Amino acid sequence: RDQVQVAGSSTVLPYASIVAEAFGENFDFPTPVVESGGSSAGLKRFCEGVGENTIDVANASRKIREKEIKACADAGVTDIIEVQIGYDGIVFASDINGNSFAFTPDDWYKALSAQVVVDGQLVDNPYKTWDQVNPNFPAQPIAAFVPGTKHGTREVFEDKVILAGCEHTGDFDAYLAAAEGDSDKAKKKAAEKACIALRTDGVSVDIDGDYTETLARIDSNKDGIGVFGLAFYENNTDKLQVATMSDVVPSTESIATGEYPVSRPLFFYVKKAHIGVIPGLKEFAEFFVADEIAGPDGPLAEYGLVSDPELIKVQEAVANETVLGGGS
Amino acid sequence: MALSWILLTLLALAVLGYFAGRSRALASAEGDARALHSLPSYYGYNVALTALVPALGLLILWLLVQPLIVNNTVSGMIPDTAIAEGSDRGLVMSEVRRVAYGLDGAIASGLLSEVQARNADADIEALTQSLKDAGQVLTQDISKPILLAAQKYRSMTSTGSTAMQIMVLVVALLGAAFAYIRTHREFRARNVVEQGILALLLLAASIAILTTVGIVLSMLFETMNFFQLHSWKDFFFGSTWAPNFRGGSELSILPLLWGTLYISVIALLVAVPIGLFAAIYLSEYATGATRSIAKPLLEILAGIPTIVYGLFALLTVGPALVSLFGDGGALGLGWMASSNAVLTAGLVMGIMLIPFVSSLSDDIINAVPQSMRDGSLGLGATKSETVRQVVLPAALPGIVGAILLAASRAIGETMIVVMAAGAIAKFSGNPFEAMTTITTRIVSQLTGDTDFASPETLVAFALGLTLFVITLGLNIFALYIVRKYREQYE
Amino acid sequence: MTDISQSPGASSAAKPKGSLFDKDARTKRRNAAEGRFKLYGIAAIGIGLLMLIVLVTNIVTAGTGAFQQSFLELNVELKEDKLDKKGNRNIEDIKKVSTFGYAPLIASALESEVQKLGIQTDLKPKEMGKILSKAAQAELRNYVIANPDEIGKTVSFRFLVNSRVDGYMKGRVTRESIANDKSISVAQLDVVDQLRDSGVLYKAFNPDFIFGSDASDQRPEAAGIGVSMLGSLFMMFVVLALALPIGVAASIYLEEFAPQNRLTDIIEVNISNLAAVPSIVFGILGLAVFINYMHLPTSAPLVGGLVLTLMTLPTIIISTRASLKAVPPSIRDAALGVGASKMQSVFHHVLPLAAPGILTGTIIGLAQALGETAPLLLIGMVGFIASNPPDGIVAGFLSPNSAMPAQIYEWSKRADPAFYERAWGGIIILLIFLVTMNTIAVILRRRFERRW
Amino acid sequence: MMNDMTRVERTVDSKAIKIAANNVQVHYGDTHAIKDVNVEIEDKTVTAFIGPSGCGKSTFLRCLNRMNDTIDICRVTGDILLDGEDIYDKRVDPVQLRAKVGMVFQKPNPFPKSIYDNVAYGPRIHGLAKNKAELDEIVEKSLRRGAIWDEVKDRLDAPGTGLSGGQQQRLCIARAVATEPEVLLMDEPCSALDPIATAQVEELIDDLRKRYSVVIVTHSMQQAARVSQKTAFFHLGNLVEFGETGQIFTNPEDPRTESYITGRIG
Amino acid sequence: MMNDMTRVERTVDSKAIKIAANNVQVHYGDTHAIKDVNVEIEDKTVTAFIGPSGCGKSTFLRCLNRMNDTIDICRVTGDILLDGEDIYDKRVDPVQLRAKVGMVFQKPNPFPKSIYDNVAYGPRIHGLAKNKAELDEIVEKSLRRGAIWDEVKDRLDAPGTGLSGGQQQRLCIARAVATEPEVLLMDEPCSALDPIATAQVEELIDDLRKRYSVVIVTHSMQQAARVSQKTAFFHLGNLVEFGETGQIFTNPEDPRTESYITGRIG
Ligand SMILES: Nc1ncnc2c1ncn2[C@@H]1O[C@H](COP(=O)(O)OP(=O)(O)OP(=O)(O)O)[C@@H](O)[C@H]1O
Ligand SMILES: Nc1ncnc2c1ncn2[C@@H]1O[C@H](COP(=O)(O)OP(=O)(O)OP(=O)(O)O)[C@@H](O)[C@H]1O
Ligand SMILES: [Mg+2]
Ligand SMILES: [Mg+2]
Ligand SMILES: O=P([O-])([O-])[O-]
Repeated sequence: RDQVQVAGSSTVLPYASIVAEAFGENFDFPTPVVESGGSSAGLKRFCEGVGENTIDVANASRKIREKEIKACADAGVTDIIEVQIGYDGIVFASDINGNSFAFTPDDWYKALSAQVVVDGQLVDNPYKTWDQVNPNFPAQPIAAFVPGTKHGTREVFEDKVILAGCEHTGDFDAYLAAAEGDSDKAKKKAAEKACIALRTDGVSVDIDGDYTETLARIDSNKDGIGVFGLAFYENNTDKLQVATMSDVVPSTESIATGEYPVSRPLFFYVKKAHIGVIPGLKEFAEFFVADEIAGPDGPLAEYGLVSDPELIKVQEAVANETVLGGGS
Repeated sequence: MALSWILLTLLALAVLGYFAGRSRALASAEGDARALHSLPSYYGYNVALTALVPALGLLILWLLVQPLIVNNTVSGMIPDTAIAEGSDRGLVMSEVRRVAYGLDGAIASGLLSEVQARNADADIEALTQSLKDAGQVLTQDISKPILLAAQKYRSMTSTGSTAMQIMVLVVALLGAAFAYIRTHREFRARNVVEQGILALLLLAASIAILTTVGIVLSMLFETMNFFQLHSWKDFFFGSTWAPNFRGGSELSILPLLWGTLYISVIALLVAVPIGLFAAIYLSEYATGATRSIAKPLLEILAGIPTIVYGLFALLTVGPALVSLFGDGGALGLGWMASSNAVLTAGLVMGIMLIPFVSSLSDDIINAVPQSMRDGSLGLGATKSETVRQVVLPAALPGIVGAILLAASRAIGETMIVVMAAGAIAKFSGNPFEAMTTITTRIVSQLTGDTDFASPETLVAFALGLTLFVITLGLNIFALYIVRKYREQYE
Repeated sequence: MTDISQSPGASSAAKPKGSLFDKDARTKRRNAAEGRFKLYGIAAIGIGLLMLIVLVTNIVTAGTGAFQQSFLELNVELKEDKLDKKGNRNIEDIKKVSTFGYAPLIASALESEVQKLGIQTDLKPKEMGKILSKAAQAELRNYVIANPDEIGKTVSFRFLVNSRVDGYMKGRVTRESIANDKSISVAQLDVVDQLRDSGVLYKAFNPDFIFGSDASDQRPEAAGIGVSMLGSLFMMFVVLALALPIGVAASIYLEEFAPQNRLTDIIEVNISNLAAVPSIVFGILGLAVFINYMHLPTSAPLVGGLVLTLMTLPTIIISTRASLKAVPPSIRDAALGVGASKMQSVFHHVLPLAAPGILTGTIIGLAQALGETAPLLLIGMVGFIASNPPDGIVAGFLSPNSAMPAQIYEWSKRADPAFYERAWGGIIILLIFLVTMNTIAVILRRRFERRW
Repeated sequence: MMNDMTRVERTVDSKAIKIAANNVQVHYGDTHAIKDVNVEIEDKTVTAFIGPSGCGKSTFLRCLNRMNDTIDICRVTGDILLDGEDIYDKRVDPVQLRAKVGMVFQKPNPFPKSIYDNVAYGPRIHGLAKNKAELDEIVEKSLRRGAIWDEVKDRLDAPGTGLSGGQQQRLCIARAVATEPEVLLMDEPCSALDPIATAQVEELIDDLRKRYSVVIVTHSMQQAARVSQKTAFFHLGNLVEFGETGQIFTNPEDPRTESYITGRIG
Repeated sequence: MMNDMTRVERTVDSKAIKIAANNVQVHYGDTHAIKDVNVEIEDKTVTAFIGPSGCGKSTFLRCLNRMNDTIDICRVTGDILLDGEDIYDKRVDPVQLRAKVGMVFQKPNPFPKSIYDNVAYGPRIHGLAKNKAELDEIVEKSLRRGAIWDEVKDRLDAPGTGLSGGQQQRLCIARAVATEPEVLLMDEPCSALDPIATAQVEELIDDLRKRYSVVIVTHSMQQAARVSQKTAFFHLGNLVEFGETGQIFTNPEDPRTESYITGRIG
C-alpha cells in the first residue's frame, strides 16, 4: 500500500479531502484516500489493529471516548496521536425570504422540548407557533429540522442549546422535582434527560441525512428552521438566512473567540505505529495542520472551518508525535 | 508475472488435454464415435477438467499458504530489538516486504544486479540510495535486520513460487495423464464430467448458504455484546426508540418494526397491483412492440438511484400530499402536518418496486403454456377471467417470488425512508405521520457519531439479526403458501 | 343470477338464441369487467411510465448543466524568479514551489489580460484571481513540472473558472443572490461580464466531467465522474462474472437436482431471506470476510464487486428458480425420453426456455448493484477517493476507487450548490450506463422469448 | 343418465343452417393452411371433418369459434356466419361467440386445478349455477356425460393434470359440455379412448345433436360414419367434398375422397 | 426407403426375453396404479398393451425406461430386468437406459425448436453422426420413417410446435427412432393419425421389429391385431392377460379380456 488511508466523520470529510487533494498535488506521494462513513465507523476501523490492512487516520467530529481508547489498546493500537483541526460552527438558518430570528437557547428549549412548564405545571409542549414561545417572534408555525440522533451535532445541540435553555428558564427545577431516582445524581441525570427529550409530534423533525437534506426540507417547507454547519451555510447564503444566537452572529471569528456558543471541535487521529511505515503519513498529518492549510487564511478556513486559535500547539504535537495519555 | 504465465500454461494444458482425450477416445473406438460410451467431447472435457481443477485448487491453496509460511519464518528472523516501541512485528514485516519489492524493482530497472541484491553484507547506505534512485518508496532507512529479512523474504518467495509452479504443473500433468489413461471407449466420461459439474453446481448453491452463515456470524458476536450492555427486555418488548449520547437509551425494536411493516405494506400496496397489472397487460394484451418497449422502460425504474427517489419524495410527492391532506389542503382535511410521512415513503418506494413485480411476473406469466389459455378461452371465458383464474394460479410460485423480492427490497431500503418518512420512531396508525424503519436505524447507528462500543451503535447488529429472523419467518410463510396453492401445469 | 342462469337441461327449452351482436346483461357485465381489467393494465403501465418520465425529466433538467463548464483563456507568463529561483531547471527545486506559489502568476496573468482588454476595475489581482478555479494552480504546476523548459516563456492556457462564476454564467447565481456570499463579489462579476463580452470567458462542453476524477469540496467545477465510472465498471464486471454464473448454477442445483427434503427447503427459504437482508449488512459481511479476514485491499472495486455479488445473488437466484419452475415438465420428459441426461435436458432445453426470466433477474439485480451505496460505505468506497484513473486492468480491480452511486451520493451531500448540478449530471451518466447494460440484456432476452 | 340409444338416425331432412363459411382462407405467416373453403353446418346435426393429418381440419375448426385469434401469425379472411351473423364482425364479442360455440381441443389441456374446478370453471364464469348444490349437480352431470364420472368421483379434488391421457381427454369433453354450448367443436375427441369410452362419447354426441349442432374432427372413418350426418373431406387445405355422410362414404364424387376413404392417399 | 411389405408374419417361435418385469407395483401417492404385474417382453417382437383408459398402460410403459423417476409422487417397486439386468439397480444409469429404451409419449411434446433440431437432438447427444452431412441424412431418414418427411421437408427450420397435432405426433416418432433405441416404447403413437399415416407408422413398427423390440399402447384392437405378436391386456392396474396376440383376440382366457374385446367393459 502506498497511499495514506483515512476514514471517518463525514463532517471532517470536506476538510480532509481539500487537504488530501492539495497534498497529492504538491507531494510525490499519492493522494490519500479519504473515506466517509461516520466518526464511529471510522474509529472502529482505526481500532481494528495495527498493520497495512488497517487505516492510518480516523477523522472524528468528536473526541475519542475512553471505551474506544480501551478497545483500541486491546487490539494493539496503543499510540494514538490526537489532532484537533479546528471547530465546526453550528448555526440556525431559515429561508432567505422568510422572517428573521434572533434566538436564545430558551426559545429553542421552549419550542422543542417534549414537555415544558406552563403555569408551574409540566405539560406536553403546547406551542405551535413561534410567537407563543417568545412574543417578539412572528406567528410562524414552529417547524424545526434538527440533526438526528446519529449525528454528533445533535449532542451539541442538546447540550448547548436545549439543556442550556432548560436550565436558564428555570424549568430544570420542575424536571428535577418530577425526576425519579435513588440518588441526587441519578435524579439530576433523569432531569437532564427529560429536558432534552424532543417532542415527537412532527414539529421537530430529526434529519438523519445531511445538511443538503435539511436545506431541501426548508425548500419544501418555507416555515422551517434548520440546524446547519457554518461551512454549509456560507456556501448557501443565497437560500438561507442565519439567525443570531444570544445576539451573536455566527462567523469564523465569533466562534474562534468563543463568543458564539454553539460549536464543536473536529479531530483526526493518527496511528503512530504507522508513521514511518506508510509513506507520506507524517507529511500528510503535518500538512493538514500547516498554517497555509489550516491557518485562518488557509483554504480550510476559507471553506468554513473555524481555525484552531492554538494551531501552533497542534503543529508541535504532530511534529513531536505526541500520543494520547502522555507517552512519547 | 509468474501467475499469469502459470495460468496460461494450465489453460493451454487443458486445451491440449481436451483434444488429446478426445482423440484417444475416438482412437479407442477406431474412429467410430458411436462405439463410445459418451460423446467424444466428454472425454476431452474429462481430461481437461481433471488436469485443471486439482491444479487450480493447489494453486489457490499455495497462494494462500505460502505467504503465511514465509511471513512466519521471516518475521521470526527479526530480532525484538529491531521492532520500535509501539510498533509491532506486522508493521516491520510490511517494511520488510517493501524493501523486498524495492530490491525487485531496482533489479528490474537495472540499477542493481541480482548479486548485489543478495549480498548480505552490502553497504546499507549505498543500497538505500540505489533503491531511491530506482524510484522505490522507502519510509525510513533500511536497517541491517530488515535488509537480511528482506533478502530472506525474497529468496523464500522466489523458491516458493518456483516450487509452486513446478508442483502445479506436475499436478496438472498427472491429472491429465490419469484422465488420459483412463480414457477408453467404455469409460463413462459423461457421467464423470456431469458429476464434476454437479459438484460445481452444489458449490454454487453452498455459496448462498455460506453467505447466510457469514451474515449471521458477523452479526452474532456484536449482538451478544449488545445484549450484555442493554436489556433484552427493553429491546424486544419496550415501546420507545430513543438513542441518547449520554447512555441510558431506550432501544426497542417494536416501534421500528411497526414502521418497517407499515411502510413496506404501503409500498407493496402500490407496487403489487401496479406491477401485476402491468405484467398482465404486457404479457396478455400488449402487442409485441409495446411489450418490447414498455418492459425495459419500466425496468429503468428499478435502476434509478434511490437518492433520486428520496428527493422526489421530499420535494414533489410530500408537498403534493400535504397540499391534498394537509392543513388548508385541497381536501380540507388537515390530516397531514409535514411532508414526512409513512404514506410519502410508501408511495415512492412502491414506484421503485414496480419493475420488480412487473418484469419478473411478466416472464413467468409468459411461460404459462398457450394451451392453458386456449382451454379457458374455448369455454367462453374472457381474457381477464382466463388470466385471473387460470394463468395467475399457474404462475403463482413465480409471482410470489417476485412479490417477495419486492418486499425484501422494501424492507431493505434506506434512502427513501430517511428522506420521505423521517427518522422518528413511533407507534401510530396514521399514515400521515412520520415513522422510521429498522434498516434506516441500522445504517444510521452504524455510521453515526456514537461511541462504537456503546449499545447505541451495537444495537445495529441486534436489529439486523432480529430483522433477519423476522424475514425468515415471512419467507417460510410464503413458501407454505406457494406449496399449498401451487398449480403445476404439464 | 341473471336471466341466462338456468339449470342446464332442466327443461327442454333451449337457451334463448340471442344475436351475437347484442350482448346480454351478463356478457355486458363481464365485458365491462374485462374492459376494466385491461384498463387497469394500461393504467398500471401508464402510471409506471408517467413516473419514469417525471423522474427522468427531473434528472435531465437538473443535470444537463453539469456537461457544460465555463472556461477562461489566459496567457500566463511562467516567471522564472517565482518558479525556479536558482535558474538551473532542477526538477526537485521546481517541485518545491507549491500550488499556492502559482496563484500570483495566475492573478497577474489575469490582471494583464484585464488591462489588455481595457476593463475597468478596482479589484486587486489577488481578488480577481479568485474568479478562476483553484484547480488552475494545480494545472499550471503540473504543466511546468512536465515542461520545465517552458519556464520564462508565456504560455496560453484554458482554465476553469470558479463554481460561483460558472453558476453566474449558467444563471444559477445572480447579483442579488450573492449578497451575503463571502466567496464572490459584485465587483468580480463585473469583471466576469466584461471578460465574457470580450470572448475570453465562455461556456463550453466539459469532457472532464465525464472522464475526469473527483475534486475536493472547494472545486466543484473540476469534479468529474470518469474515475468512479471506471470503478463501477470494474465492479459490474465482477458482479456479472460471478453473480450470473453462480446464481444460475445454484438455482439449477436447487431446482433440478437437489433432493426434495427439509434441507433443500431450508436452503430455499434462506436464499429468499438473503434478499431481505439490508444491503449495509452485506457491507458488514464484506468488511469482516474480504478485508479483515482475507486481507483484500480496502476501497478496491474487486471487494466492492464481491460484496455486490453476494447482494445480487438472491435476486438472480429467485428469478432464475421461478423461471425454471415455469418450464413445463413435458419438455424435460421429451429430452429424457430420447436419452438425454438430466444435465443435458437442463442445459439444452430448460435453461434456454428459462433464459428470459434469468435475464430479467440479472437486469434488476445489476441495476440494484449499480445503484447501491450503503455496503460500499463500510468497505471504504465512499468518500474522496482516487484522484487518478487506474493504470491497468489489475489496478482497476485492486487500487482504491469509488463508484458512481457513491460519487453521486457524496456530491449530493456537499455544501456548494454547484455539486448539486453535478450529482444530477452523474445520475444522467449512471442511467445511460444502466440503459446500455440493460439494452444488451433486453436484446438477449428477446431472442429467447417464446411461447409454447 | 345415459340412454341406451346407440342407433343413429340418418335423418336427411334439411335443417336450419347454423354456421355458414364463405371463402374462408387461413394463413399461418406464409403457409396457406385453408384455401377458399365454403361449408354450411346445419343445426341439430353432427358434421364430421375428415382428411389426412395436416390438411387443415383443426385450423378450420378453430376458425369457427375464433380460437385462431390467439395465434399471432394466423390470418383469417372470408366470412363465417353463425345464425346468419358474421362472427368476424367487429361488433362480435369472441367471448360470447365461444360461449355459444364450445371446443374440445386436439391435445387434452386440463387446467392445473382440481377435477371439480376444471368442470365447474365454465359454469362459474357463465353463472349457470345458482348455488353450490346446483354447481355440484352440473359437474356430476357433465362428468357423467364425459363418461368419466365413475373413475374420478372419489377424487374430485385431485388435480386434472394427474389423470391418464384418456381421462384427461374425457375431462376436457366434460368441461366443454358443462357450459351447454349451442355448437360443440370436437377435435379428435376420442383419439385416446378405448372402444367403450369411445362409444359413450359417441352416445353423448348423438344426445347433444338433439338440441345442438356438433362438429367433430376424426381420423376414424368408422366413427365419422357412425356419428355424423354430414361429412366434409379436407385435403391440403381444400375442402374437397362436403355432403351427406352416407353419400360421401358410399359414393364420393371426388376421386381424392375416394382414394382417402379406401386408404390410398394420406 | 419404405418397403412394400405390409403383411405381418406371426412368427410364434420363442425369442430371447428383452425385458422382464416381476411383481411390479406402482403407486401415485395413495393411488395404486399398477398392481403386481409380471410380464416378459421378447426381443424382435411387437408387444401391444391394451386396456381401458386409465388402467395403467402408460404408467407401466413409463416404468420400463424409468420415466416415472421424474414424477415426484410416483413409487415403483418390483424388478424390471432389461437383458437380465435390473434397471432399478443403483448402478444403472437411467440415461443409458433411456438411450436403449426410447419412448414416444402419449401427448406429442416436440421441443420448442426447429423441426430439424427436434430430430437431430438425440443423434447429437449420442454422437451418432460424424458430421453435418451424416446428421442431415439421419434426420431425413428418421423423418421419412416417421412418415412426415414430405410434409416438412421444405420447412425444417420452422418450429416443431407449429405443426398440426398429427404432424407433431409423427415428429415425435421420428425423434424417437433417430437415436436407434433397442426397445421403443410407443404410447398411442397413431392416436392423431389418419389411416394412411397410421399404416405408414405400422409399417415402420414392423420394420423396427426386425432388429429391435417394440412396445405399443393402443386403443385400437385392430391395430393391436395388425402389428403385434404379443398382447397384454390391463384392467384397473392389473395385468389380466398376456399372450400371443392371435390367441388373445380369438380366444381370451379371462372373461374380462373377452368383455373388453367384444366391447362390453370400459
Ligand atoms: N401423475 C399422476 N398422478 C396421479 N395419478 C396418476 C398420474 N398419472 C396417472 N395417474 C392415475 O393412474 C392411473 C393409470 O394411469 P395411466 O396414465 O397409466 O393410464 P392409461 O392406461 O395410460 O390410460 P389412457 O389410455 O387414458 O392413457 C389412472 O387412474 C390415473 O388417473
Ligand atoms: N401454429 C401454427 N403455425 C404454423 N403453421 C401451423 C400452425 N398450426 C398448424 N400449422 C400448419 O397448418 C397446416 C394445417 O394444420 P392443422 O393443425 O389444421 O392440421 P390438421 O388437419 O388438424 O392435422 P392433424 O390431423 O394432424 O391434427 C399444417 O401444415 C400445419 O403444419
Ligand atoms: Mg389437428
Ligand atoms: Mg395413457
Ligand atoms: O459523519 P459524522 O460522524 O461527522 O456525523
